[in-house]
Amino acid sequence: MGKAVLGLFTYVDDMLAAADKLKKSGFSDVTIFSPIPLGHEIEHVLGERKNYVKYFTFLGGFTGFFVGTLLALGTAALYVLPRGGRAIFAVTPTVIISYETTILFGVFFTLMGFVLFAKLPSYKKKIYDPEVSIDSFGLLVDVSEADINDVTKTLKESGANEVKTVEEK
Amino acid sequence: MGKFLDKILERFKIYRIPGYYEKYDHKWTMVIDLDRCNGCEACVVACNAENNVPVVGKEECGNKRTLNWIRIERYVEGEYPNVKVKFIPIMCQHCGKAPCETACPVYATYHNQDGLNVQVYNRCVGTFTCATYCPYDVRRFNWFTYKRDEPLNQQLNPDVTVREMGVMEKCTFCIQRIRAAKDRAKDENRSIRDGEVQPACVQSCPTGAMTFGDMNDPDSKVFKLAKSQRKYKLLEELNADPSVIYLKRVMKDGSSATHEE
Amino acid sequence: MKKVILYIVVGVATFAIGYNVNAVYFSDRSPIQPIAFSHKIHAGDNNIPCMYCHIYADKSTVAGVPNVRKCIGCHKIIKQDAPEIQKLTDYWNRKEPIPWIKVHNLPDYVYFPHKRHVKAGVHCQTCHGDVAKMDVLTRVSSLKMGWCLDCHTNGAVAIIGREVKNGKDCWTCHK
Amino acid sequence: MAHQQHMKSDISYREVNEDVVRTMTKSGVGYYIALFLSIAGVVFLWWLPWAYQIYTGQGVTGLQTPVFWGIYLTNFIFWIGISHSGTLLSAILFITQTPWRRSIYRSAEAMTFFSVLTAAVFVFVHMGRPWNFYWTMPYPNQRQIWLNFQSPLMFDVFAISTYMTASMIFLYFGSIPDLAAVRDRVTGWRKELYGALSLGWRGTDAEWHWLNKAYTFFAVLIIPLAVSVHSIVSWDFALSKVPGLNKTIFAPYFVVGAIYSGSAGIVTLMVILRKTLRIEKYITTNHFDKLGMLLLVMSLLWSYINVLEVFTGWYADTSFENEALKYRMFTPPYSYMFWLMIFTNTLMPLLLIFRKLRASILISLIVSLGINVGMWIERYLIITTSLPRKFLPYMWHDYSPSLTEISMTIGSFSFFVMLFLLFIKLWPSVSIYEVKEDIGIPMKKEGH
Amino acid sequence: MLNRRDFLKLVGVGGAGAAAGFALGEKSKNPSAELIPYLVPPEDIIPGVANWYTSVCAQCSAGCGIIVRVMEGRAKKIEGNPLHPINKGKLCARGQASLQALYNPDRIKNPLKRKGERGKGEFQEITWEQGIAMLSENLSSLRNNKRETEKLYLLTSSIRGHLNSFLENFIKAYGSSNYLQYELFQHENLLLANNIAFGQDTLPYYDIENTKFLLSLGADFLNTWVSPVNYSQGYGHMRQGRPGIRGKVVQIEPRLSLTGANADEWVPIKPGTEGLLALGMAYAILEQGYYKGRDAQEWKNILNKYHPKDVAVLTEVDERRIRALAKEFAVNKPSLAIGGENVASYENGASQLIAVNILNHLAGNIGKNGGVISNPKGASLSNRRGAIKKITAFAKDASNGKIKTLILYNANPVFTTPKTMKIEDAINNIPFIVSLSGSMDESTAMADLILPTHTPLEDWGDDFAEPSVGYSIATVMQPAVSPVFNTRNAGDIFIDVAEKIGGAIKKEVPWNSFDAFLKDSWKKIYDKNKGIVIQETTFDEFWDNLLAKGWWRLPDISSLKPGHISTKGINVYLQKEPSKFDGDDKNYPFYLCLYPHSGYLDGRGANLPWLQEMPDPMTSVVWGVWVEMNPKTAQGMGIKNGDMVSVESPYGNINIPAYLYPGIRPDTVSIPIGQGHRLYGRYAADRGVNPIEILPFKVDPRSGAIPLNSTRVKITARRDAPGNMVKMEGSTREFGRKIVETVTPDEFSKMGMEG
Repeated sequence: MGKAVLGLFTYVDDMLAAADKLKKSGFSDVTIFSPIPLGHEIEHVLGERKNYVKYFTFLGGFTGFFVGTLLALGTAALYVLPRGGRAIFAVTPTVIISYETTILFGVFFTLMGFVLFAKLPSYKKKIYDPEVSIDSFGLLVDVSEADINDVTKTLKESGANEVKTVEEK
Repeated sequence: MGKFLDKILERFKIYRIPGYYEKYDHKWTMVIDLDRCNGCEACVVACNAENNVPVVGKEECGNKRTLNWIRIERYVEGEYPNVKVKFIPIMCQHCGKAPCETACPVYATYHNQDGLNVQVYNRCVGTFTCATYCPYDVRRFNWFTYKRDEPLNQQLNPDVTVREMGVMEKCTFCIQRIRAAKDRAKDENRSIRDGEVQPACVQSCPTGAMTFGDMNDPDSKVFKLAKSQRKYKLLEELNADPSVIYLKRVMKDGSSATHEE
Repeated sequence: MKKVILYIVVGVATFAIGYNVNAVYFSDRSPIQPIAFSHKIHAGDNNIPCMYCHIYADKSTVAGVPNVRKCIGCHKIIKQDAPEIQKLTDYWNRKEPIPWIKVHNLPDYVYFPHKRHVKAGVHCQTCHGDVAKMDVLTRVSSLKMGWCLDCHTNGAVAIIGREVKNGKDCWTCHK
Repeated sequence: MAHQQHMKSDISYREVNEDVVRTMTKSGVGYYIALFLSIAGVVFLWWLPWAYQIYTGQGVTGLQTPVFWGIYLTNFIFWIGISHSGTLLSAILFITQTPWRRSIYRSAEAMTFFSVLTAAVFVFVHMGRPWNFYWTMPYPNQRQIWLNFQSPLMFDVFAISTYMTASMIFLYFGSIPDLAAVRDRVTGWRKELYGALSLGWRGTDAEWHWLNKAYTFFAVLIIPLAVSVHSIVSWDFALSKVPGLNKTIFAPYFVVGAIYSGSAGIVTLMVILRKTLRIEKYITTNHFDKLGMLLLVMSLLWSYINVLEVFTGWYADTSFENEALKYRMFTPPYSYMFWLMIFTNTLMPLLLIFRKLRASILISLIVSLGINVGMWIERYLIITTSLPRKFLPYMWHDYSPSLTEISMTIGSFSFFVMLFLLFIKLWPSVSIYEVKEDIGIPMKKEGH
Repeated sequence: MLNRRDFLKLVGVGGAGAAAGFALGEKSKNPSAELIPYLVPPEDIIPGVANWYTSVCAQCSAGCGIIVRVMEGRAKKIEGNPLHPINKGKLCARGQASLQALYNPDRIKNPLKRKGERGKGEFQEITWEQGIAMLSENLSSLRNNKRETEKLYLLTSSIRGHLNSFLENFIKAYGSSNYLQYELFQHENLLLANNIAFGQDTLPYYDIENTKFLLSLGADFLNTWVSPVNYSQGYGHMRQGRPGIRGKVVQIEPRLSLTGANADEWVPIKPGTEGLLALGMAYAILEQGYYKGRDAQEWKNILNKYHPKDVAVLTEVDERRIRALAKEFAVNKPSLAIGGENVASYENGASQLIAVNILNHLAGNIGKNGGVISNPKGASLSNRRGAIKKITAFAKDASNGKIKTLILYNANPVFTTPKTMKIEDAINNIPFIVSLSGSMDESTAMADLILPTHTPLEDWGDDFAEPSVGYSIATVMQPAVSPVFNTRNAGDIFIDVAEKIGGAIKKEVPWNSFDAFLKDSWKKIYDKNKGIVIQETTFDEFWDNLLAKGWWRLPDISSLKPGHISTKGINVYLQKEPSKFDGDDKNYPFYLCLYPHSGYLDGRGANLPWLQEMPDPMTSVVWGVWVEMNPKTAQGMGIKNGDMVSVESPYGNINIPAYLYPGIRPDTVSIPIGQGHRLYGRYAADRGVNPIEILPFKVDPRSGAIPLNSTRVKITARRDAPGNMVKMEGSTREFGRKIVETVTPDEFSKMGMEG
């Protein structure tokens, strides 16, 4: 049940400056809300984020490939019905099935990765201001009771239109 | 689980190479001597009677939706008076490398242990792919539920199912007769004799143009006939490896048909 | 949203339950016959062999249901005053065949020769169950394709001591 | 500014939100009339005839021996083709960071999804026993029998279901932030709906980060998928032995054709959308200019392959090729269709060489409509002129579609329109956050 | 979490789901079927196992033996009887389709009495007792009043078995002599020609099997002519049955028939000059000295009018070709010339067929293997000699009111005679008409009383095949299935009638049923031949074996072996000029040649759906009729394939779709016979036209045959009517695809035995 301070900015550079400042003064728990993806602008301030999703994608593709191959070859072995004089275990058509399942599972796993990392869906009430889906950039700082004023001040100084103190549930 | 995998591996050994099907129990084959065939269409009616092929009526004939499993194609060469007419009965060729079999997504058509290309009507979902892939245009589709006027339905052969609307059907080489012959042979504890199985068309053919037998049996009549120099397979260049072997018609070229001394 | 999901889940679950209840408890497995014929009395208590009545079982695809004359042949003497036998006599007197309801009904596209199975050494009881204990004949097998395949793959070894040749070939059983 | 401007730069962020929400909440009588008509079209032109067909049998179509494929398959390929550019364009342009994609890709992706859906329905329309459709799905069953994974149709099943799933996820994914934005600005049932749909999106830096990464991977996965889908669809034909169908060029031909028709589809759609939704601000002539260039390139590519097909056929000079080509090019009524197709797909797009014409919305509309008609004809011709000229001349029979088939074809367009009409009301049809990106990041100091 | 309302909703959803699931479960159950046991099991029947019964095919006059596959009392399939010497296990399309005659939905199911006006087709069902009573009352009144027994006419189709002698017996006993048999194709001219040439009016056995050179003049022997199954077998053997030897076939006819299509050469001769060509060839043979007989010079004198040069002009066949054919015919021994239906159907058909006989004689083919082998006379019990001559008399009698009662049995003269003969009006004059027929054909529809008869598959009977295969054959017909409808055997009807009339007639017909009579007749044969050719010790054993085998070789009554045609008097019968065609060639530019359709023959097969749907071998047309025209001619007139044209003879016109047929002379058009039924069941009625209608009423004075090729016609395109021809072919050309591959005879002979 900590407290947090949310500052709403009009300009990104203001917000980033504020974030930078806060970070430097030791507030590590900084969340930025924005209506658009900010990408590398944020990375300057908050540091680079690792891309774990790609492992999921890879794993998914890998799994998919095997599932597809197993499905195509394995089920052919379960009920042997020769067709077209071709080998029951034919590689060429299996590749196509595996290809598709590779992608399918890749997509699924990527989705899983996203869901896992972005912690979505989450319908719990969280700190949020609808303005950030329009044109405000929010800066949320977890603070202890003592630092509220400091942070508020810093934010205001950096150009925030509005600063509120909110309680985290 | 281990046993299961062993089984799969064992199958893998057998079926990984194409050509395994050549080791089958039988390889039913038909030899059609085009020099004997006179195009009389007795085979067509025989097939209709044996295989419960419905009559579709004039309008549907006009829509080219007859369901005859065998047809006699007629080709004309030359102009009057040097006209040459050639007949060829065409039914399912029971291809060893059948294009239709690979096309079916649900295994409704496949190659069985007798070297037959068989159609499992009840499995068919009607994607039409097999018929489109068939180079010989021998597959027939049940466009409707065909009614047989009472009491014509009393003629229906109980050994052959009446196909439902929406399924593909085709010549089976009268598989019910093969089955009956096998049944007899099993009762008598012997193998099937050559000539014991005769599909309806072969049985009826007045000129004896058609011969049916097991190609895996070197003493069979078809085996001997297939050694003829006149043998050819229809559209052989497509490499579908048909089980129907045609013997070429002996005929003068269309151009020199009349005036020779 | 949650409620909708709940409704869907409940709906699907009850659907499945309904389907299965019907399949299991209201099955067509033991229909009511025009005459309450008891296999228990005939095959069980009196030890009449199956093929005494079902005479075609080793000759034809069908096992054959006994003709009315055969029934009356015995029942002219035996228990002729029992009410069910009266029904039989009535049919015979009216020269009407008895409209039995099929318990083991296979679709038209299935080729099932009793003959081959009997000759291979499959006992009647393997598929028809212990008929000798049934007062009302009940179908004990599903008669579904998977059930057939159980024997036609590996199960046959236990029953007839060998595997079925081409047992999984579609056209072994389909027509 | 780092990139070229594609719309008026004086649009504010708030205006974007308002505009998009307006398209979703405010609808005139015209909309409801259109919706009603399209639903009526679906019911009366598609579903009722379909029910009739299922009840009576495939005999109600014009199909016959040996032309077992007709308009249904034409529609199937056509809709799959239309689907192509949505996702493919969106994904390719996303990866190459092309900015003009941003205001059009959402509807393009929706178009993809809906047309794949329409196409998928045609698979079942085309089936002889559609009630057994589940036999084509791989699942363990009591019959112990699986599926023939060597069948091109099985490839189809996998490709199309994958494609449908992927494009649905792709569409949904890109929309999450927008759904959140809409959620914040609506009330009532909408609020609840978008609240659920937006998954609790808040727009935090972490969410944006993972969305971006995942989205990139979707894009990467979808490009080869889209290519494979239409290749596989082409293999339905190319894997047969039928002259006129058994062509190695078919896979690229179909892919190119798909992108071509899809792009044209986008152009048509954009013209209609920008007018009806009054979003001219976001979709400008600049977009049409760019799409026009794309159309031009695809047109040339398509024509090239088309010429190749005829040319190799002609040069091979086998009876099989010759008769199929002769039938297609010189036998009425197919010859009319063929030359119409050449006109609409090869000649007319040449207009787009000129920048002025490219920027003209009317010209764009005409050309794109023409291309769509032409592409439909192309698919129709591929099927209906090859199958009637198979190997055995005795079995050469012509095909003409029946009323049921034509009605269902029109019905499928209704279906598509219906889905789209519902879409524009239920979904932000212009990507809010990407348009904002396009407007630029608000900075205090100019010249970032 | 859940309030009450939600809970109720949930219950509702659950209930609905369960109900739907239950309903689906109900739906997916097997439909319950009944299992009906036999009351008393029939002997020898195992359900699920087929029984085969021998019988005889009655679809044409060939008399092939058949076996009928019967399962659970229903006929499933007809095949040729493998033991039968005529068809040796084979059967043509018509024979196999006769199953549908048995199970035809349009069979007459009960005895019928005319209700409305005659010919309107309004009938009411009556019982057999009523029907028999009606007939016997009529017959007794005819007999009792003024003894008008001669005014009873019995007109049947061609019957050759014991039924024939039975009917003869009955009619005689009744006191009438008017029992006639009529069919369109009765080979009257051929019989006459053989009688004149060889002094024996039987159809010979053509040993096609062993011949090396077959010259067929208008004989479509592979399709419809006389005994097609037998000839087809011979043909197959002739072509490929003898290693190293392949017989050659030359077909001479104006319109390429199915046989012509299979021939090595086709000579498109001018219609009506075939006999001249034969005589020209005969002359060429004499000239070359191939004929070694002592009367060579006499023949030469007789035939010197037929110098190939002159014949060439008339026949429009090149002289060199005539000579080449003659040489081939004479050199390749054994050779065989057949004169077929097309030749017999000319006005002077008999003369032309005599010419063919002379040609055979001069080439030395008579009585030789591979040539013409005579059939012993007397095996046949047929009553048909000169029957067609009688039908004209019949028509005259009828219109003169000389007929009081007419009994028709399976005969359909209304359909098979030209309109100009006005037989319909003639029959309409008859006060009482009874038809014993299984189906409602045009003649039956005119009846006052219809007594439906069995089809051959339900019936007892027998048949004496003609032509046979060099010895006499009897084939028995036994009921393979119990009657499908309330029908009876024709013999049984007469027995019942005799019973009712009583008196002398009953004495002449003392049997209880026709099968008793049949068995009795066979008992006589058995008694006569017991120990000679019959090995069986008891009649029952013989009868059982007979039924099992299906046929029996009768002892030959005569063993005449004609080998010689005398030159004496033959002069009179020689063809002097091309056959005449009615209509002048200005107004009517085309010869009209009719031929029997391969499925319907003379129209009797038109009610069988299998035959209707069987593509015609030469045109692939189904469910209809067409006129064949040379494409060049048609092009000149702007007629396309399938266009409606009007075919007009001096005697009427018909509208018919055109089929452009490259195998026909430009000056000839051809129409198949068989369609154009007004009635005859749902499958036959109102399909196409009957070309016989526009023929002139002519009869060959000697044989009585109705010439089918006897008029010229005019063709005009009918732009107003849409063509309704349905053909199954796509293209008839191969486009170089080598679908039917061929080898030339030279290549083939090089292959030797391996070919």
